[in-house]
Order: sequence, then structure tokens, then C-alpha cells
Amino acid sequence: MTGTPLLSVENLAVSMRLPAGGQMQILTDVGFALDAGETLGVVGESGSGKSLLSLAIMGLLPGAATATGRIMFEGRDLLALDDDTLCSVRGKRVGMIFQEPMTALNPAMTVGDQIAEGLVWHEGLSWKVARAQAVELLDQVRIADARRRAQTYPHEMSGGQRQRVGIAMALALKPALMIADEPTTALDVTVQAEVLDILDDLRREYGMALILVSHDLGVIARMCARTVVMYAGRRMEEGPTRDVLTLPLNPYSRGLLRAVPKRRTDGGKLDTIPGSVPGFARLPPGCCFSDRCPERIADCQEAEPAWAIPTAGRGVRCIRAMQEFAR
Amino acid sequence: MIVLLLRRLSSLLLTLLAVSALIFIVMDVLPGDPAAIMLGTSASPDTLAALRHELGLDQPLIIRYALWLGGVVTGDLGNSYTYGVPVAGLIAERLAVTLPLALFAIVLSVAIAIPLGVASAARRNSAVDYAAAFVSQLFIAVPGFWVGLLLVLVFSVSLGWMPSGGFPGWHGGFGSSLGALLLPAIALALPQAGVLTRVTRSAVLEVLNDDFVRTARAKGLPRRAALWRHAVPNALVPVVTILGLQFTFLIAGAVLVENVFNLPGLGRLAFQALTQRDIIVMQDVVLFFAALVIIMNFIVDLSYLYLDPRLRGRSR
Amino acid sequence: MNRVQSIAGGMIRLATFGVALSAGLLLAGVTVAATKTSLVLGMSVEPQGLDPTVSAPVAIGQVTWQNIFEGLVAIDKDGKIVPQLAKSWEISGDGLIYTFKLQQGVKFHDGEDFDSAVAKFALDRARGPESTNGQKRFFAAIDTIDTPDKQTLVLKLKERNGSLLYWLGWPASVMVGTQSAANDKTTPIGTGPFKFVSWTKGDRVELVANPGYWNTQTKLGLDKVTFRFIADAQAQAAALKSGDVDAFPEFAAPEMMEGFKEDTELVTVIGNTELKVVAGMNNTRKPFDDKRVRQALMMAIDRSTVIDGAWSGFGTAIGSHYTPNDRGYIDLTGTYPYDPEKAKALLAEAGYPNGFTFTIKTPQMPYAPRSAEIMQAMFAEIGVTMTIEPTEFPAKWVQDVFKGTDYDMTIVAHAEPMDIDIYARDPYYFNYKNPAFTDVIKKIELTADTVEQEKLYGEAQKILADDVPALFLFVMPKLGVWNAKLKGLWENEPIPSNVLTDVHWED
Amino acid sequence: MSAVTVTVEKPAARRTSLFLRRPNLVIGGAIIAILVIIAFVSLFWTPMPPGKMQIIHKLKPPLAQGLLGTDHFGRDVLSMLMAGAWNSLSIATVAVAFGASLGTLLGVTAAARRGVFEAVAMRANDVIFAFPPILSAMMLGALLGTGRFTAIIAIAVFMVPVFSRVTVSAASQVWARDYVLAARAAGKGGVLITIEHILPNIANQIIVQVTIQLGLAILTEAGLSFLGLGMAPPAPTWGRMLADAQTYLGTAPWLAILPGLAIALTVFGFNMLGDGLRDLLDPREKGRT
Repeated sequence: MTGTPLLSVENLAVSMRLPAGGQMQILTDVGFALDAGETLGVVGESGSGKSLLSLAIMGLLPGAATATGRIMFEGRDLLALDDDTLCSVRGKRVGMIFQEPMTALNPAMTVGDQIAEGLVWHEGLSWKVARAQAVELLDQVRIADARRRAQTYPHEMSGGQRQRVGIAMALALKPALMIADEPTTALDVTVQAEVLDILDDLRREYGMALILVSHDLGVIARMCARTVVMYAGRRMEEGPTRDVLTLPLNPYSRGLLRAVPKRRTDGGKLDTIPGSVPGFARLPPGCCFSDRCPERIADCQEAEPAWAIPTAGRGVRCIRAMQEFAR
Repeated sequence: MIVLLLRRLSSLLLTLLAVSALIFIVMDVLPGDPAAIMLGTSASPDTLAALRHELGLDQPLIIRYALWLGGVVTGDLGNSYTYGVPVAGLIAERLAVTLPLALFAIVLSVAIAIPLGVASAARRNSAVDYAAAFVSQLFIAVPGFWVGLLLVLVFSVSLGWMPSGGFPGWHGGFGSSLGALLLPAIALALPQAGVLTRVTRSAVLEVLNDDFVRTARAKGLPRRAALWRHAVPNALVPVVTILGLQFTFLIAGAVLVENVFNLPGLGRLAFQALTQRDIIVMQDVVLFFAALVIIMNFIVDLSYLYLDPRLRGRSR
Repeated sequence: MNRVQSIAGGMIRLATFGVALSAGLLLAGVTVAATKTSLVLGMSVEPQGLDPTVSAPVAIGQVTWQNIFEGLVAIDKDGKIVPQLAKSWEISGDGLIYTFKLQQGVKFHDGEDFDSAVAKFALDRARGPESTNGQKRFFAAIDTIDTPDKQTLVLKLKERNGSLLYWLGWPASVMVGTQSAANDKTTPIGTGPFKFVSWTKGDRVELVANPGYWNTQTKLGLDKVTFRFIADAQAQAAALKSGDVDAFPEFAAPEMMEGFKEDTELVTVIGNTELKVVAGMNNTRKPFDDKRVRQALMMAIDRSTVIDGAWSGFGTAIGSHYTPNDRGYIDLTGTYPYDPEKAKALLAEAGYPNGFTFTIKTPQMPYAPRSAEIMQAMFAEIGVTMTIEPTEFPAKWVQDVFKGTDYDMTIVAHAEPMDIDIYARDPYYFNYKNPAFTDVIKKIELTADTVEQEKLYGEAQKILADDVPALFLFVMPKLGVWNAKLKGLWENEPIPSNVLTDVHWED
Repeated sequence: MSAVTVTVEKPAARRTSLFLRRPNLVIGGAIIAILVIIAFVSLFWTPMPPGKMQIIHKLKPPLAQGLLGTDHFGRDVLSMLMAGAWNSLSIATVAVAFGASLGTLLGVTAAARRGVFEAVAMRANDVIFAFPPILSAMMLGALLGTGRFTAIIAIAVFMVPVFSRVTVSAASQVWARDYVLAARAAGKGGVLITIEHILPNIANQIIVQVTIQLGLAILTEAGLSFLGLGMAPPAPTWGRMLADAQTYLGTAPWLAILPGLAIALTVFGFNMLGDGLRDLLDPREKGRT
């Protein structure tokens, strides 16, 4: 961590206004830092609030959500900026790729124009020039016959191609940070690998930082240097991907790893984590994983364990893990 | 896609034929003899017979229908019994009032409804939303001819700003003719604007939460730009459908407002033709309305292809 | 800019253009001051054609008679017969030969000269077999027409007819040109002081002064006349108040008349017309075949309440089928005055102690349903229940009532002047046959002496007043409303018309 | 790092007043309820018999003669409005009942039977849609003579295509649903499926359409009366009161304003009720904040 990081999220919390009145807290005490060109994976089951995290950074939270804490990016706290200034950051300095390629593109606008629009809007290029650059971008994301395909409409493309258009759109202005919210979840496996390749090559080529949100540990392992494990809106563990995957400190991370389906020789049942992810309104007292944690002890339910740094570059939210590490 | 259009066209022509048969039979069954009406109460039987022959009313139904339809196909719509002039000319004359009035009303309706509808959708459940809902409900609830009445009373009688009615004719100067159409256009536009606002609001709401609007925001477009460049264009299909319906209604249904502003429009022509049992005019006017409705539906269908590329299938 | 956005964008630009335009117009306030030699005259009903000799509606005469077309003789504003294209005339002792001396140097608007041959052509056309002239019966009495020379026209009659001269003054008997007659319906060519310019169907007819008018004594006050057709009373009032129309000789709504009182620019002139509002009964259908029932119904009606309720008090009560401004008028409203008790007693005597039920077929013109509603309330007072059946005029009314006589009672305003002879016609929708009455009418037609005729008309009125073939209610007023500076419009309307020869502006 | 306590506030009072959550339903329902009550009351009692004329008291402003003044025949405007409520509402309801049932039947059968029947039904729809409404009402008036019956037919006829179109599209969607395919696979006949599955599922769309068409029916009746095609006198309807009052606007404006207001209020009420029902019944609308 040399000098000030590109992005530093500190004590971020997001709560939602309920339709019947009242507030419900989703993200609690989320924090991490990211240097220029670095890659960070955010992994967690669905319903852990990881997508909300990426939207919070982009400043695109739904109307009913309010975020507190700080998100320092290139020296400015994004949460404090008004919408107009945020608009100058979005797309230009931070690009985002969404999960659902089928609905993420405007059905009534040609693919080329949707890519070119960012260029026209931020850099004031003429549509002619912007469209030409859009064709180049389509080439870069390896879409065949880019010139012709630029004039076609989204419904004439497969899911994989549309996701590549999404990537082209996000990196049109060469932003410093790319956020990919489960980019390959909706794609079938073969297309997944190809899309990830493109994303990785272009990221390297333009030296962009990347936050990859996913529930698939394989994708995280392949793409990200560091990883944060999320559960019930909290960060449970953080560290270099290799360490987190091989020496998980938090019992939840261990459970997560065990649950990855592997070919079993002994014909036994696949391992699962007992119980199911509790709704945010019915969290157990103390540690949020305490109701399902095999290594639970009485203290776990006393109070929510604080975020601790066992060694440089690692973080964990679990009193048992700290006790283990101390020995 | 061409096959689709051709099939659509043939079914429309079939409908037109059915309408022509229906109107012919209805007009024939209606009580009242045009000749007696034209010659008044003290006409003698032989003069009545002479007129009926002159008008060709004494021929059997089928032959009259064939003659009329033959004429329509070749563009000769026959002569009006009462006015004695070709019906085509009459309709054209009246269309020069009804068409601009309908267009004027549609423009006003769009000018009011689209911004109001989009604003109330963008700022849902806000003051704007409730105000727009109330105003549009009010416009729908108030009878159009009643609004026309009040407009005349306020703007022409007491304030004297506007002419009270009548139509100086386009040769009499573009400005004065448009002035004559302003109040009636407003009276026609308000109820339509009410309906259009509600349709626009629900159409935009439908699209506002779609992912591609969020993508546009992620590209750095401010809220307004994302709304107008991405959400609204995708909400136009239902809006255009309503506009199509409203346009044909404005042509066919404006008779009440035409009465209040005594504009020589198509509606009044039909109303007078019915009272005078000017059968040939009635048949031609109703057929004209039906053709207009059908053409309008066809245009709206075509616009769907334009507005929603997904319907176009492989475009290149 | 993708085309779809441009539509959305375009719509907005178009829309804002629309709004800006309407705002601009609102301020401009387009009303042109009427110049002093042109006149805009309003009418409720638009004529269906412009040739009074081929179809009957009065509106045709109200535009063309005395303005475009002229007759051998004319009727003046007091209902008197005055010379016109015929300078003078004599009638033979036995009343069978009429010799007319014609004016010289009279030209039609298309340049054709008017002489006895053209006059013969016009009369033959009106009385010929193919003629569709609404008043063809006027010429039934004529046997032959001779033209000894260009200036003399001689009519030989089959039998004496006291009304022929009067009828020759009517719009239906105007002189038409030989070449122009065929399409007078759309482009009228006459000999009158005004020439036809244009007709925008449903809106207006424009006339312009005729420079070559033969009658040099008359000094025309106008060089341009526009007839505006406005059916809706509210629109009529608005047109008058906003100055779009200078005059409405027959304003449609009596209840709005006092609205003009405090308007200094306008003047209201109440005259009377020939429109007799009469509730005809089917004299052959029970119970209306019994005279006592008809008389009882007459006594059940208070004419002044009907006039006050239906026509805001304008209009004069009548006791028979005759109007005050016709010669030989006698006020017979006293024959069966309003007396519900007597009416009930007469009904009981006629065999209907607790009344009966019938329907009245009312056309849609305002006076009809309003009068019917009041009559309904009055009849209820004497135990008679009347249901109102709106009947579309002219179509269904002519077919059901006039031709089919399939009705109990109806109510309609008879517009033709001096048409008391309709009760002598057979068939006629009243189905009223009274030999004594028919005999009096016959005598009237055969006497040329006006004093004798007026005595006979009096007799005819008395018979109808007593026999009550129809409930005689009231004569419609002529509600004239026009610009205070406008002079020369007729106050009464002895014949449905808008004679503009002596109309002029005064500052 | 401080310990973090979970704060989840308990949702506010169990049932926020119905008014706040469903304003349209409450307002619309209230207006219509009041009107229906007035209409029924008018059958038994009105301040004055609606038809009673007192020519001497004609054209009196409100409160001078009777609560809302008198018309050009001296009849009590309040009584006429009440009687008018009954007439206008009854014409509208009967017309809508007629139009809705016929339209729905046509639509549902078309969706079930498909093939020729549907083509013919849709063709008939197009023909009726192609006829200009007001003009055709006039022709009906000329054909059948004016009166309550004609007004009802004129209004109902033009409602049939609207209902059949709404029903066909809604029904075909339900037909495409898996559980209906399953029922058909189980050998159930078209009629049975329609009654058991189709109708209940499209009922809410029809109900919403009924309320909106009721509002439109009142407006159409007013338009017909304006053209002299409404009910025969002396039975007052709001439309005819408005039409008759047109020429008195200068001298007695309340004669036109009151019935105009009554019409506007009723249509407003029906539309609000329609909106409220649509929100209540439409599952999709439930979740949306």
C-alpha cells in the first residue's frame, strides 16, 4: 500500500427505507483500499449485499437507500459529491459492467451509438468520430465484423456478445477504476472464460484497477489479486486471494470453500453450510454467522466481533480466528 | 415482413368493405325520404316522384350499392342531394377545417401531456405526480363541449380577444384562420391531454426501472438525459397507440365542439346530412371516417416497427 | 442523435412550437373592424341550395329573394303587393286574363336580357311536369301564357284565383335566366341588386353589389354582404357581442334577448313572423274525433304560461290559424279561454271523467319540447296524461306525421304566410274534413275583391276557432338583434326573407 | 473499530390509514357511494317533485328559490339533479353491464375458440371501431327514435369492442400460462377452463375497465343529450339539463355549471375508483414503493 490508494472505502454503511415505513440496515462497517491497477474480488452468497456495495461506489443506489461513511476516490469523497459532479466521474473515471446483458442495453438504440454516447457526452466528440471509435472498441472486445455489428440492435446479439458490448461501453473513456458486478453469472461456462480473458487483457493494457463482484470463487481466483469475503452485509475476511483461499481465517470462509462442489471419490454427500442466509431483519445477536458457525463459542453471541488485522495485508471479523492466530 | 404487411392490408380492406355494406343498409333503413325533405310539406306527389327519379332513389338496393361502390373505387363519390355539388369537394372543403383542427389539438395535447406525464413518472409520488394526476383526472372528467362553452364566454365574449366561432377560410389569411381554431383546439385537446398524460406516466414508469436506464446513468448521463434519451424513446409505443386512437376521434368525434364554435367541419357535415337524409353524403363521410381509422391503425402499426426494433426481426 | 431520440426531441420542439404559437395568437386578438359599406348578416339555418324555384326550405328565400332574384311582382315590408319586373298590370273583368307590362333594359347578372319570352320560360319551368318547385300549386290555375311583344306578358287562367298575384310575389315564383336556370342551385344568376360571389358550405355565402342594377331609383347602402350560418344560439350571441356578425334578423333564443339589453352597441327589435305554433290533432283518431275533447284540451291550456315558459314571454297568443299581421285578422283567443274546471266538466260530458292517455310527437326544434313539457303539466291538472315522443324533424316527422298521419297529437310551427287553406286540403295531416270550411276557402279564392276576401277569412277563422282541429297556441316573434348604427332592416316578416335593398350604415 | 449494534426499527402503526395508502380508492369510492345514495333517495323523496313547474318562479338563483335555484320552467334544480343522478347512473350502469358482458363473452370465446370465430369476432370489432361513435349514436337515434333505450344501446354498442379487446389480450396471456396448459392436458374442456381459470384471472382488468367505462358512459350520455338524442322529457338527465342550460349561460350560469359539475364529479369519482382498484388488484403494483 504505497502512497494514497486510488480508492479507499471507510466505514461504509447502507440502509434501506421499508415500504411499510422504518429503516433496515444492509451494509455495515465496510472498508477496504485499492491502488491504481490493483484487482480486488468481492465474494459472498447472493443476498450478502455485495451488489449494493458496487452501486454505492457508483452513487447509483436506489431511491430508498441511504449510504453513510466515506468513499475516497482520487482525493474526493464520492458520497459528498452532488449528482452533477458525480456525473463527471461516472463513465469517465469509473466504469461499470452489469450482470444482466439481456436487459442492460437500450433495445431501441444501435450498439455502436450506445458505446459512442459516452464519448460524445464526456469528450464532446462529434457523433461521426465517436462512432468510428466505437467500432474500434468493438474490435478490442473481439466482436467480429465490428463495423456492421455497430449498426445492429442488442436483440440481434447473443448474451456473450452483449456482455462484451457492456465492457466496451465501460472502458470507452479509459476509466481509472472498473467495477464488474457478476459479469459472467448470466453467461454459460464456455462464454464466461472468453469474456473474462477480454476483461483481463484490456484491464492490463490500460492499467485499470478492477473490483470484481461474484459468488464464484473460481472467477475470483482467476482474476483478482486480493479478495474480500462478505456475509449478511459485513466484511468477514480480507487478504491476498491465495492466502484467503488456502488459509481462510474466518469459519465462514472455510465453510464457503468446502461448499465448492468437487469431484468426490468416496461418493459422500456434498458439503453444505447448515441453515440458510438470515434476512437482514432477523440477524442473530453478536457475530452475524454465529447461528450457523460450527466453531461457535458462547462469546460469539455476546457482541459483534470487531474487524481485526492479524498481520499486514490480512483482516478478519472473528474472535475465534484471532485466538487461533495468537497461538 | 412484407408478407405481414400485405396480409394486414388485405384484412383492412375487408373491414372497409364490411363498413360500406353496413352503412349502406343502415342509411336505407332509416325512416325519412330525402325527396320529401327537400321539397317540403306542400310538394305534390308527382314532383316527389320526379325528384326521386332524378336522384336515382327508385332503383333497387343492390344496384344502387353497386353504383355507389363503383363510383367510390373510381373516385367519383357522387353528388350531394341537398347541395347538388360533388361530395368529394364537400368533404375536401370540410377537411380543410377538421384536419388542421385535429392536428392543432394533437400538438397541444402532446405539448401538455408528454412533459407532464414524464415529469410525474420521473418524480413519482411527489407533489408534481399528485398534481399531474389530479389535473389529468379533471381534464378527462370535464365534458369537452362544456369547456368549449366556457372558453367562448371568457375569451371571446367578455375579453373579446378571440373570434367567437366560424371559420374565415384559409384564403382569408393564415393567422386569422389559425386564430379561429385556437379555442376549439384547446377544448378538444384538454380531455385528450388528460388521457395522454396518464398513459405516458404509466408507460415511462414501466421503463424507468429497466437496467439500461441505470446503464445510461453509469455512463455518466445526468438524470434528465437518461430519462429523455433512453427511457422515453422506449415508452413511445403505448403513447403512439393512444395518439392514433385520439387522432381519429378528433376527426370523427369533434361534432360537439364544432357545434359550439360553429366550425364547418366534417362532423357538422355528417350531422346535417343525417338530419336532411342526404344519404349519399352520409355514406361517403362514414366510409371516409372508416378509411381514416384504418389508415391510422396501419400507420400506428408501422410506427411500432420504427419505435421498437425488436419487432423488426433481422433488420440488415 | 439516434432517430428515436430525435422523435422524442422533435416532439418536444414541435410541442413547444405549438404552445408558443398559441400564446402569440392569444395576444394578437384578431378582430377586424367592420367597414361601413359591408354587412355581415347571421342566420340560424343554412339553405341547402340557392334556387328558390326548385326546393322549398324558407332559408333559400331568406338569402336570395329580392337580393339576387326578383319576381314579376314583390311583397313589401307591410305584406302589400308591389310592382317589380312588371311595371304595371290589369286583370280582366272575369278575373281570368292578367296582362303584365314589363320593365325595359333589365339584364341578368350574366348579361342575358329580361323580356316576356324569358318570363314565360321561367313560369313554364315552374309549373312544368319535371318541375320540383315546392309551391307548384301556385301555378295550377294558369292555363296558357302568351307574349304578344317583348314588353307584354298575358296569363290566361282556367278559373278565377284571388291569390295568384300574391303568390307571384313569392320567392318560388322569381324570374330565372334561360341559360343560368339549370345551375342556379349552386351559382344563382338573377336580376337583383346583389350578385353571387361564393358559398363556403356550412359557413357563409358572399354577395357583392350589382353595378348594372336596372332599378336606378333605389340607392344601395351596401357593396358587400356576407351571410353567416350559425345554428347554436350561444354562438350567435357571442358573434354579435364580439362584433363578428352585424345583425341577426331572426335570433334563435328568446331567453337570451334581455342579455342584449345593457349592450349599447346592439339594438333589439321585436316584430312578428308568420310562424304559427300549432298542436295538430289526428281528427280521425279516438278520442280526438270528438270535438268536445278537443275543445276541453284547448281550455286546459293557458297560452300566456306556454309563451312565458317556452319562449320567455315573446310571441302573441292566437285563437285560430291566422296571425295579427295578416289582413282580416280577428283575435279569437277568447273562444276557449283557460278554464281547467270547465275543461274537466266537458271531458266528463264527452265520456272521459278521469281523463285519458295519449302521446305527442315533438320535433327537436327548441319551441316544441318546451311547449310540450308545459302542456304536459297542464293536461295533468285535468287528469289527462300526455307522453312526449321526440320525433326527428324533418325526416321521421314528415314520414310518420305528415305522410303517414300515424300520430295522436304533434306540435310544429307553420311558416307559410296566409296558409289557413291547409285545413281545406285533402289529404293533410290533420285529417280534418269540414265541408262548410272548405266552401268558405273556395269562395275566398274565387273573389278578387280584397274587402270581401277579408270578411270570408274572418268567417274561416271563426270556424277553426270553434272546431279546434288543432290547439292554436301562439305566433313566434321576430327577434331582431343588430348593430345600433344599422338602418333599413325589416321589423316584421310578412314573408320569410332578408331584404337588403334599403339597408345602410348611419354614423 | 466499535462494536456495531443492529438497529431495525419496528414498522410504524400496524395499518397506516387506508386513506394514505390507497387515496384514489377511498376518494373515488366515497364520491360514487354518495351519488348512488342520492340516486336511490331521489326515487322516494326530492325537495320538490322534479317535474313540477312554477313559471312565475323561473330562473331564480340558488337559495332564492330552493337550495340550488330554479330552471327556465321554474323547476327545482336540486330535485332535478337528484332525479338526474338516478337516470344518468342507471343509463350508464345498464349500458356498461350490457356492453361489458357482451364484450367479455366475445373476448373470452375468441381467446378460447381461436381460429375462425376469433377472426370473425375481431373483424366485427374492427368494423364497430371504424364507425365514428357520436355519428353512429345519431344514426341509432334516427333509427330507433330517441329515448332511454336508444341511449343505452348507443353507449353499450361502442363499449363491446373495448371490452372484447381487453378480454382477448388478457385471456390469451392466461391461456399461455403453464397451469392452464396443464389443465387442458388433463382433458378439461374450453368452457370449464374459461370459467375456472381464465375469468378469475382477468377479473381485475375487467373490473377496472368497468369503472372507467362507467365514467365514459356518463360523458357520452351528456354528449347525446347535447345533440337532443338523450332521454325524452320530462325525465331529467344531467346531460339534458346541461344542454337546455346552454342558452341561459349569460343570464343563469348556475343552470349549466351545476349539472356540468355533477357530471365531472361522477366521472372523476369513477376514474379514481378505477385507479384505486387497479392498484389494489394488480399484483405487479403491490411491491412497487
